[in-house]
Amino acid sequence: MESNPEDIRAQLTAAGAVGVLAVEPFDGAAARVKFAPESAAALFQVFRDALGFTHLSTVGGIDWVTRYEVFYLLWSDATKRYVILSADLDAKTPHIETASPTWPSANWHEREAWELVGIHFDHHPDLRHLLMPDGYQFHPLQRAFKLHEPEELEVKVRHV
Amino acid sequence: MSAVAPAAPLPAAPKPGPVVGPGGELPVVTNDVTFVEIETLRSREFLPAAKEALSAMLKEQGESKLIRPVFNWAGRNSLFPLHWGLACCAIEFAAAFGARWDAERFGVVPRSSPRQCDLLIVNGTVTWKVAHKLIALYEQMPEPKWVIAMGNCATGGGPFRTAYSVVPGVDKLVPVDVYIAGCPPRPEALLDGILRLEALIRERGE
Amino acid sequence: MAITTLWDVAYFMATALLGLVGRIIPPLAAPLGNVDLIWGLAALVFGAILLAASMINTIMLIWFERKMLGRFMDRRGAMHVGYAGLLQNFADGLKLFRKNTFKPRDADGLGFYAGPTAYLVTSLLMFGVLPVSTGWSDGSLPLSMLLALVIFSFAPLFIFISAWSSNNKYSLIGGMRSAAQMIAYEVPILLAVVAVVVVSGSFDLNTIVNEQRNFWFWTLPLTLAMIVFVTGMLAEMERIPFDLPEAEAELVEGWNTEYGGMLFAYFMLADYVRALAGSILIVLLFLGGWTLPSYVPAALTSFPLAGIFWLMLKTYLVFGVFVWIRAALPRVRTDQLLRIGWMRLIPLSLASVVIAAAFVLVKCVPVLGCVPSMGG
Amino acid sequence: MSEMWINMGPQHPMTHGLWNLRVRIDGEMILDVDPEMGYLHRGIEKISEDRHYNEVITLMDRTCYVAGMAWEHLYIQAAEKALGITAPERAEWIRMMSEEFQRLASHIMWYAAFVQDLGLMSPFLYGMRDRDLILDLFQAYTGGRLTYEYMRVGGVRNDLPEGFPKQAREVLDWLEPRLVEYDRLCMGSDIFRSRCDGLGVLKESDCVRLGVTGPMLRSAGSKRDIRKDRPYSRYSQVEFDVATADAGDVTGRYLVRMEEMRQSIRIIRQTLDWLDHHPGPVIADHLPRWLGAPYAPVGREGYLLKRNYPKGVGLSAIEEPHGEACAYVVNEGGEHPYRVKFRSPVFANLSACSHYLVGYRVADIPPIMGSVDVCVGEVDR
Repeated sequence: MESNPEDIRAQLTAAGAVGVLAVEPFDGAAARVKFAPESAAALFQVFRDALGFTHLSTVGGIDWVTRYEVFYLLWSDATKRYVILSADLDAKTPHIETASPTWPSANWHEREAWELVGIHFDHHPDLRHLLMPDGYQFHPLQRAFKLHEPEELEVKVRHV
Repeated sequence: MSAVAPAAPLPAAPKPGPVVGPGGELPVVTNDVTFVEIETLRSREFLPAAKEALSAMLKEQGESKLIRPVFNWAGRNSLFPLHWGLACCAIEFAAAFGARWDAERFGVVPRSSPRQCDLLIVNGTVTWKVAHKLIALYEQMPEPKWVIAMGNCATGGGPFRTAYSVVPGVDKLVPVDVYIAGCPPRPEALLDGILRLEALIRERGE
Repeated sequence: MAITTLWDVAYFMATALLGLVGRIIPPLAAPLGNVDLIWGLAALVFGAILLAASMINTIMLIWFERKMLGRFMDRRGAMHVGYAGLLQNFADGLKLFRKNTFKPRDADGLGFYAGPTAYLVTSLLMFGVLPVSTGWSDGSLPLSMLLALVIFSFAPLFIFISAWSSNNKYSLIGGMRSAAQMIAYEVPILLAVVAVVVVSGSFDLNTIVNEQRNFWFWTLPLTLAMIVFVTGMLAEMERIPFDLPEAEAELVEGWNTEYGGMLFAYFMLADYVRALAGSILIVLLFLGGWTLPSYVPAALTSFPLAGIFWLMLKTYLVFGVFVWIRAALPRVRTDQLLRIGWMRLIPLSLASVVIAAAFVLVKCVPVLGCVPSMGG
Repeated sequence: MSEMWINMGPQHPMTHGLWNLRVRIDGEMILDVDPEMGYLHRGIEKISEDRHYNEVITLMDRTCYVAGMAWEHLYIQAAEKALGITAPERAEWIRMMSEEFQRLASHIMWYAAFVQDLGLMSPFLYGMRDRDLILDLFQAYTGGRLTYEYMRVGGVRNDLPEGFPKQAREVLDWLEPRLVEYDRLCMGSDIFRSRCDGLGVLKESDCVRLGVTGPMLRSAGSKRDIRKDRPYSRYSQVEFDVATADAGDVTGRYLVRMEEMRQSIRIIRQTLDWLDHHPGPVIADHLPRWLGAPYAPVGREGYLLKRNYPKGVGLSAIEEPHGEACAYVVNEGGEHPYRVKFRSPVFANLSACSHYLVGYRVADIPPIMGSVDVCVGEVDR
């Protein structure tokens, strides 16, 4: 449960991971590892195979207006701790390599992150709408998307 | 292979109104084929003359003081709700059929097929995605039929009123007869709502 | 004229009716006195009484099940319509009668309407065959039991027709399950009945019932046959644990998914008509029908309408066991159901035939002190 | 018969909520499944960005409506970390007790719904009857049956009422023999066993690969339980065992949940003992007023404080009745959270459904999906 970034850093170096930008302490997880999105696929393999983070808890995205952040929450059964991977993405076309080959459970999480935050996951096997109807254009969890009181509206039923 | 760019990066602030569906139109999903048209017997099938005669007779009797109260009594005492759980209120809906409240005492038996139901209890938040399914289910129910909006979400959106995906009140989609307040309403409140509906049917003389 | 049987009642009513008409319109008195006419009208009255009685009993059976099921579940069931909810099912029926009748757009018109109707009608035919008590209902055809079983096995045909013509996938799956299940369970049921026939030496239900006064000789060889028959009947009636065609959890409402209003009421009613008829059949074949074992004091069987009383009491008890099973057992799966039918019940029913034949061969077990009175 | 797709949902007795399972079948065999979610997507994560920290709790109750307390607990931990606030000791124990009561209620609800899917009707009624007793307890100290709004950043809304421990112990005394009764109704029935054994099997390695957690994972032999592995609240101070089974099938999940109920009762008894002897405050003093509290007092002198907003990120994970739930709260200074992200266990369990449904029969779908214990509110959020 204690944050232990040195251990993670040492293990990453031992595994020869590339693309790691920073390993920061994080309350509640072993560390928060900042990485460059280009090296995502290789780094995922390292975390799963070398560091033993076999379980992907979730994938989420944050819209920081000037950039996007995508974070992965990983759990290791062997050492019983979480680690957070996080990468900053370009605000214009936020995209990153999918984690689905490494952790099949990433499939739906990435679909959700794409749909709600607007981060595109390259080579994702099945990047469809999950929660919103097909054809929905917006990404509601972006900061530009504002909520407001619903206005009076009338719904008509059209038979097809 | 180069990265595939996302379709619409950072759109401008969406225009007001819960926008669902292509082009930001009003949220009736028009290109969906799940709408079910129900052709009733009245149209052309099955002995139209006999049906006409029967309905004329029933209509005549319906005006009378004899038959009508009997059918009214039967209709209001045997309300079959649709077995459909939407959200939180569905749990209280289920509890109302549990041992402590036992809605079956009033002849309320949930049926799974809309064809066999008289009562649509909207027990939870209605989203735009499920809206047309809800309308289809409502239309699959044979007349006469009633709707109870159970809980704040079905009544007016509740705590999710401002959300982009939530219908602010199911009365936008189907006509509602009884609203039950609460988030979620207790089973007693549901039973009260059903009894109020019975009183309503008695008054209206449906 | 002494009125002792249902036929007497019907005949009396027909005579009175025709006599009244003759009194009002004197020229018609002579032609109306025709014996054939009186008997024809009597037959109609007879049928009407039978129909009314069986319908009322069916509706009471539904009430009985709802209340009993409620008690098994720590609740009360219908309470507020009529005393203890007695009128609840009448309200349900009237309401369904009033509902809008409709046909889904793509459903097949003929099958959609004809299926449920034929299902109900054939189910009701059972009551024309089943004898209720001595002289009360004329089931004394020489092959009445076979006829009863034939009528009982019409159902899958009509269920499948209505399921197929309602153009719904759930209905179709339900209909196919229903057909497979009923065909699979016909065989053990018939074999179990063969055991009864072997012991009684007759296909006539009246004879079969009368043979059962010989209590021990009946009970011992036919216990196995009864178990097989009751299990098969559970499947034929599509009740839990064999209610797969209507398995609510996966098939919505099974083969009646697309039915509402009066046609749904037909299904509902026919199901319980079959349940009632099946329970009566079990009572007739294995539990002595309207008779009691010969060692029971005669006072218990000599009061007016005693036969019908005992028959209905036994019927409701048998049905109560079915309700109990419904409250206590989960549903089986299709393949398990068919495996039970083909691989367990058929060998068991064959064994019951062998046992029955062996008993008939030795005619009697001397230690039990019974007297063989077999026809065969 | 040729292959066909059938839609199970969004109105279907099997779904227990708003979702659609599209199934491709050949006769009775399942060839392919495609779950369709989102019918209950209410934008909780988005709405949270517009709410005060304490107002988000209202949404948490409704996220998973059968496990409201657990989700409140999940969110509260993350929010407290993000805001740098700690709760008094007694509040932590009350929270833990609430979570265990919620687990009990949720599992009983699951039992009721699951067994009803098998066609066994009575246990539904028995389950609802016994669950109502637990809800009565909730009602005694929170005022609500399903949606409590009980926990607050920095503690809980109010202390337990007088006589509560006695009432709670009575309920536990009633429940323990009921669990035996439940077991006899199910495990004692040959039909139940033949319906459930060897059904919906998911091996441990597959569970880990697919992100499946909770009773489904433990039924496959794993001992992962966040309460043990990464103790939060005061779980390190109570004794309990992690329930496991090894078959990974529907029966295994049933057994795991049944055992978890017994362990929950064990934890609650220890908690009640602790609470008996440790009175004290249940909410921290000097809480900033801008946390927002819909209808309950916050800290006593809160309004005197200046509005100096802290910053931080909070991560919390709990063992929710359905599995591992995580919350990630980003606090960028200000009265509202900047971003709230939840990890729903059912979301992941459901995403793997093609792995435990394909190859079985249509009639197996209700028991298998029942054993997953789908709560759509937290999947769609």
